[in-house]
Amino acid sequence: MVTAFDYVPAIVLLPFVSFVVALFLGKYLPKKGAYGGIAATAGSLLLSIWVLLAVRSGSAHQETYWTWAEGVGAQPFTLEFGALIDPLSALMLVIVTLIATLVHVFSLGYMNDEGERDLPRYYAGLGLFTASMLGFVIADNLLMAFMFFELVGLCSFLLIGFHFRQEGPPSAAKKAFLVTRFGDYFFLVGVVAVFATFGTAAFSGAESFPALAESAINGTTEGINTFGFEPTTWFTIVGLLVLGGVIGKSAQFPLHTWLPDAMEGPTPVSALIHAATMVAAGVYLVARMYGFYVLTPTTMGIIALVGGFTALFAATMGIVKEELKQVLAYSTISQYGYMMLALGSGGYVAAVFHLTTHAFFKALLFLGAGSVIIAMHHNENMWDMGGLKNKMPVTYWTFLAGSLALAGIFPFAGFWSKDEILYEALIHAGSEPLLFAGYAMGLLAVPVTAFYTFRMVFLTFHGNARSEIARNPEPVRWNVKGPLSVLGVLAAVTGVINMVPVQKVLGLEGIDYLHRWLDNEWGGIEGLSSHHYAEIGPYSSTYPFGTEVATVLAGAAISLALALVGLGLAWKLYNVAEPVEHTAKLGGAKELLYNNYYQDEFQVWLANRTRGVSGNADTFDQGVVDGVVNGVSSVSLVSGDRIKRIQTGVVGNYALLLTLSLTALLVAFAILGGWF
Amino acid sequence: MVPPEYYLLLSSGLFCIGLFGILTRRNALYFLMSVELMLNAANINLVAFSFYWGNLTGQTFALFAIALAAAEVAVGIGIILALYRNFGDVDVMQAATMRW
Amino acid sequence: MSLLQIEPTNWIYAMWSLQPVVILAVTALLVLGIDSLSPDSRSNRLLAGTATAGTLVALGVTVWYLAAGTGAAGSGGPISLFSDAIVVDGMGLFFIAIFTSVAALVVVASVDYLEDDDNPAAFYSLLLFATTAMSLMAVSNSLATVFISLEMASLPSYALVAYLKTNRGSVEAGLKYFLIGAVSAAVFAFGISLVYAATGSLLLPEVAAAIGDVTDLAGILGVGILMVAGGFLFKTASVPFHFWAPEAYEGAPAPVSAFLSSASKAAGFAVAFRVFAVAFTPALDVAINWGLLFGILAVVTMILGNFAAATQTNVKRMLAYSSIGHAGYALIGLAAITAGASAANATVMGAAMAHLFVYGFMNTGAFLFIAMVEYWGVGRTFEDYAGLGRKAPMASIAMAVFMFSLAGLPVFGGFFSKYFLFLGAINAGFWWLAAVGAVTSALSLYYYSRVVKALWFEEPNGNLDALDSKPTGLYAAVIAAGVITILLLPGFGPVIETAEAAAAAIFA
Amino acid sequence: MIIEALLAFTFAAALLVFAVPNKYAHKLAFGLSLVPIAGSLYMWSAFETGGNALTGGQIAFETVAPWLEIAGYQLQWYVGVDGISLPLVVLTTFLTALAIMSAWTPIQDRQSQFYGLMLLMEANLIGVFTALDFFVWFIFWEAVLVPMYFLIGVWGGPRRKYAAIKFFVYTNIASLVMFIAFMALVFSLPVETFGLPEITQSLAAGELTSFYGLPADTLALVVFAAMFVGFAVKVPVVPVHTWLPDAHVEAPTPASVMLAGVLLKMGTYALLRFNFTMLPEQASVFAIPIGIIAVVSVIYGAMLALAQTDLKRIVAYSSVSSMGYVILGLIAFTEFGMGGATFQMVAHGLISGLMFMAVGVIYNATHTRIVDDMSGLADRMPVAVWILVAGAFAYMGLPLMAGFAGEFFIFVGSFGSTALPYAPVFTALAMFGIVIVAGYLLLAMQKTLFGPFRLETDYELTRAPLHDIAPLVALLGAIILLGVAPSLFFDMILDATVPILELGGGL
Repeated sequence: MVTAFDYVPAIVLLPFVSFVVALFLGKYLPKKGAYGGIAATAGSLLLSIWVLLAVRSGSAHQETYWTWAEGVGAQPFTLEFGALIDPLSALMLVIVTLIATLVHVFSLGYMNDEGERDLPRYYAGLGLFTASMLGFVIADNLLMAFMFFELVGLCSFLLIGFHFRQEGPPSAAKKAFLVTRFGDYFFLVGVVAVFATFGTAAFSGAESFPALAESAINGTTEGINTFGFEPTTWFTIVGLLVLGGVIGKSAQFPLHTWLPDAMEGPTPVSALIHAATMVAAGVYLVARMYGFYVLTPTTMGIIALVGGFTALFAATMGIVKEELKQVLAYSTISQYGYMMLALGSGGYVAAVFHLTTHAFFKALLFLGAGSVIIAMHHNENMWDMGGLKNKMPVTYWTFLAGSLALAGIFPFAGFWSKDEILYEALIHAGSEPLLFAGYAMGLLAVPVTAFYTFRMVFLTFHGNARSEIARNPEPVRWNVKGPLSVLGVLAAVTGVINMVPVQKVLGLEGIDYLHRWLDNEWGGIEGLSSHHYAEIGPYSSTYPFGTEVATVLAGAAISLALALVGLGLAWKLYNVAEPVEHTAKLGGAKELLYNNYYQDEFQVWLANRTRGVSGNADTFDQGVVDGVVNGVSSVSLVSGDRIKRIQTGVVGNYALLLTLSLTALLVAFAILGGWF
Repeated sequence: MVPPEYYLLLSSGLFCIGLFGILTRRNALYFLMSVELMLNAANINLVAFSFYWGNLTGQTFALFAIALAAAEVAVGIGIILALYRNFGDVDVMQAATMRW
Repeated sequence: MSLLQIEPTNWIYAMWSLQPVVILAVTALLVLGIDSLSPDSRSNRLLAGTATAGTLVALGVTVWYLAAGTGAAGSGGPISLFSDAIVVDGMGLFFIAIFTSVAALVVVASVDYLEDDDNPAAFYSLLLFATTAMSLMAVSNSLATVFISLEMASLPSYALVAYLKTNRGSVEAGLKYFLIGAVSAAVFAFGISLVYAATGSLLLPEVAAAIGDVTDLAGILGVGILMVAGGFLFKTASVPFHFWAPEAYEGAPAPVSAFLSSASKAAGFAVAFRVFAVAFTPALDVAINWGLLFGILAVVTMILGNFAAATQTNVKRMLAYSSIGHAGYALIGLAAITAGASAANATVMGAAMAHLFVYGFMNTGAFLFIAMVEYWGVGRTFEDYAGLGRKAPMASIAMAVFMFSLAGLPVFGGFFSKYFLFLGAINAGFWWLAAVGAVTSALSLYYYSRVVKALWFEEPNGNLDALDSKPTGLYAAVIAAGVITILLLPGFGPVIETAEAAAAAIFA
Repeated sequence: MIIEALLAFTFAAALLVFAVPNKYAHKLAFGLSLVPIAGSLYMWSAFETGGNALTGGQIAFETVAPWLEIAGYQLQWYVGVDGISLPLVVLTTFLTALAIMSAWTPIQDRQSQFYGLMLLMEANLIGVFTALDFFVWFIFWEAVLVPMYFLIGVWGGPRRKYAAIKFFVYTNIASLVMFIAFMALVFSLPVETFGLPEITQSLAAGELTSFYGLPADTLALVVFAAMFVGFAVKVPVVPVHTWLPDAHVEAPTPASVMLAGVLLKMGTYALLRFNFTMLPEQASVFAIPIGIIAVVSVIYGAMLALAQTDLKRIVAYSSVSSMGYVILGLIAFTEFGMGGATFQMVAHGLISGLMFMAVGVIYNATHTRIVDDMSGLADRMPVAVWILVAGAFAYMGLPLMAGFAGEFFIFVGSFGSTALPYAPVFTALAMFGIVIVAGYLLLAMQKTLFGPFRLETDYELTRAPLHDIAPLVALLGAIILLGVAPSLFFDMILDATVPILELGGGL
């Protein structure tokens, strides 16, 4: 019987086919491959929804498609490609394909209508990007995940550097690839370590590495090679190694620096990268192998701390940026910090929830920004905008919805997910100082987020137009407005899939759909459920405000209040007819924030140091290593030159030398032979 | 009978005189004559020990050696003549255009 | 047993057994005869044809004898003639094959070289007489015949080197060669007399038999052996008797250099191998460890020859030094001999013989290529050779073959001979000889490849129009040597097996 | 007899190409070079895996014939292939044909000699990978150098003479060291031929005796060290690598392709066949030094590449770096380590071949390889540039391309190695190479290929011709094919490498 799962490969392959078609035939096609891309991603979306429904109807799926390589002797590793379709991946498939489809449609407006060159390359890149991400999502083992993770990196390189004829984009593309590659190095070491430790990298099943790790810690499994460490210690090391890749891709501190630069790419690509593909990949990976991470409290604490810190750290940088997309970039870093905080504090569902809502509102914000950029003739400086509210209402209202979600204002999607993250961190922080630090920073980031978000909104859309272009912006077409509308609705209402506070406060059972979904209530794979993670996880819940309900209410109130404070401040400062810069009020911090805490400078310095070292190595190589080689040759030749000098050309000398040599030999052998 | 050591001393002395001549003389003809002395040192040994061992091998060989020495001188004189024609001298040290 | 008390020799049998030598001698006389019958007519080609035919027939007969096993253990053993003063066996025939091959190549090449010569008959007959004498050297079994044949080979050689009477280089070369040769001959003769003094015989087997009884004369014997060695070192151009070689090879007409550096060197080794293996092996324990002597000299010779060659600017002189270096390699064949290890001794000496065989072709070919360049009048230095590969590709390919083969690259015959030599040395436990050989080989690759570099990599910097004339004889000889050098890689089997068998017979 | 036919045909083709006029040589040579491809593909299709040729496994297409005898040893003509050598034979034939086509544009002088030498080199390379008798192997091994010497010396860049002689002499010295060591080893074994299987099995049976006072154990260690040094030069690894950049920079593109693609693999192939198959116990004695050499080669080679400004020099140093991985895989003595090392030989052969070819195509157009001299080439020659980008990503170990497969196998094999102490540390250090490689390749690409177009020429820069692009496409296809389906080769490689591990006493 044909089931939805038979078409799982097609979900990945359709965008891939679109890539191939656009690459080779794109220039002959109408719209240079855009329609093919839309068709392919829409097809994938439909199939993904079908798969989602299939999971909803109670089944899950795991299948191996292709054995990549297989050991035969002492290292019987099986390296293969397969699909793991469970509630998590099914949800993610829908998100990715939805965003990808909308981005393709939007690109018609942003790229085709704007008369960009090299469109086949653009659509080929989008197709490959989508395909890679989908391959990553369905991966049923860590190696396959790594491979598609890398391909995602490649695609980001290609798309960020799309405008290769300028100086900036190629440099940004290089930086994006290189910084994430640095993280991936640790990831790859982790993958290798997982194989060396467990002999398998499968995510699911009794022989999967999380399951083996669990039983190894319980002492029930023998033969796990932990390289002389305690299992927990070793698993912490391995977990942190894999986390390196996550930090790189999800742009967490200190590997976040590539992401703001990545704004050099076309705006739809930014939407794709930030909402559904590259950056999401890191967080998704942690969720995918959550069963491994929850085993080691240290790792969890570090994840939470990194997440909380990044959330605050990136948010502070967002408040001084002048360019629309830059603000969004820092907001992305910050929001993924929240997801990491959630994962680190045991909020598996909360993280997935925020991943979902963020995908919608961040895609929305980027596409909205793209719409503004079209209107502004590719001027991104917010100080040149203003008053666009009336000129482009669709963009404004959808952008506003996205902003409210991002700022975490009730009842938009972002409120629910962010609130749950902070709640989870709060109730688990009891005896965990790392968690508590993460929570505190996450909470502090809330007003900052609301402030920069609405600073952006007010500067862009409110007040008076501050430039000629802003007074007469270029109109946008259906292909821009359509995707914005879809996402605007989603950003407003996605919260309903998981209204835990409502459930807890009002006692309405069953409206925490996402919890039930991820808990395999309808279908799923044994061992990959949220309550399993909670069981083996290190945390216990304490309620600092007495009861659970009180804590829920207090937590929500605090975060909402803080968000409103940030919003209010932005309103006061920037929702005026002629806003001015207030950065001077920051004092010494201004320069620090403008320069992104000198993180870029630090990394450039590091890169230059490396080049310096390599220059020295080259000097050493040329001078010493090769010098020895040439020295041996020179010494040989010079000694040859000396040796031949005994051939003086004078025959008398020859006779003398001959006689002397013969005499010397006679004497030597006389002594040796004892003749006398 | 004269002990064989005496012959050896005599021939060695002669050989060394010839060698000394070679090392000190620049004139090609002297050089040639010194070589003759050295060959004759060998001949003394051959003849003496032919007597000592009681066979004729040494004496016969000495005759051949003398004949060869003569032939050698003939060739040598020819070369020295050519030397004189080309370099205007019979100084063996003069012909030193090729070296190293 | 003295010479006069022996039974009368069966002359017909002797002449038949010595047929290659006789043919060479007769050819030489024939050349002289033709020249005296028609002294006026320019008969260069006729003379050369006669000489070529003679050497080739002699070569043919030699190869036939070798193939038929004349003098081999399987077919009656070595043929002793003239009261054991001459012995025809595999080793002798093997070396005669080298001499006749080289002589044939040189004669063919000389046709063009002597085109404008007044008296080519003298050249050919001297060459043939020298070849005859060398062949006699190879079959000498008595120190008397060794000395006589060695001198017989040397005297025509002196004349050949100084053949260009009006050329200062040639005369200077002849003089130096002659003077050092004369001193060496005297040393050699004195050495023989001392050996005779100690053992009472000149026949090699009898000397060997008498060494055991030498007691108080051991020192005399030792000095004698060392001086005899000196005579051979001169002939093979080994340190410290090598001083003549760079100048003689550089100054002599290039075909003569080819002949001397290949055939004459091989002849020196032919007698040295026989004399030391047959007569002096027992002396290793008694009088003088001449294995060590040759070991030291081999090392010094390899180092001196190869290092001095490295920085030469004149190609011919570079080849002269390389020839000294190769003498060092062949000396390993003597150096690695130890008392009582006949199998290992035979292996290494056989390898040395095979090396000399291959060397005969590759080195002759290399010098003949230089003869060709001299014929064109291009010049003598590496710079002058620049770009010849474009103008004369076939000859330049052949030269590259010779160079790589001399360097011991496994592509050509020189590989097997040199490597089997090292292999034999390692087999006999003398890994240090092989190591020095390997190091110097590596260096040699540098200067040999300089020639290839000049021929092929450099752009022509002079006028190469002279290259439009094609010296047929030189071309034929160079190409023939090249083809044989290549074929000696796959076809090395018969060579090494013959050499090994011959060497084994000596040590048996 | 298929191997003999392959060799004979290639030699004959070389001679034929030498003889034809220059203007026909290029097409004739390419046409003729397709036949060895067909031959090697036939061998591949007819090949049934059956273990390692040296350790007693089944040898495919085996022929033995006596050749000559020396010192009581029988020399044989002995050829055959197993799962280790067959992929390399296929690589050789494939790469040669493509290299010949890539020569059409740059080689405009003495073509028949050039193509003749290429085919001659191919024949010798096939010989190297199929020979099973030491002397047959050694002859081919050294004979490869001669065509390469001429290719660099005649058709190379400004410093070609220096580079050619350096390459030639350096690698020959190394061969001599190895030769002497190997001879000493054979003479201490009760074998009667120089057949590599016989020698291996005799060593495995513990039949090594002392050699003129050197005890068997010491002898084995000395021989291992000497052979390692000898082969290390060819590979090359730090610190004996300096001939390689010079040779690569000066060599014409097709010669660079062959040098990086196949000639370097001779070194690692020989290490695998000789050092690690014959003397596994000694290898474990030297494990830490060799591990250090591997890591230093990877990191130091990559750092050197980072400092270069000549595109070819960058790729050349990165070859040093990549070869370090292979050494790491070999010394790990695990299934995936050794198998991965062998796979990486093929993978790196294809990828470095692609890189050199692509750089060559760019050089054909720009006449410069200096990074700072050009910018934005992607604007003018998009196809060549994007293939170069693909090649660079393959070099960086992008998944689903052959380089990742090889590197990952090596890493996963060596991380858990028991033969190499501190294996995880060594592996993790070596793996950092994947970051540096990305650094220098991306930097070079950003500067040369992207950004505003800038190049000072007095002519119009045009797209590369089809015959320049076709070999690039073919190589890229092969790289992706092997990246997606490494088991095409990996299965047979494992089949041939696992017996080595069993021979090594469970190391």
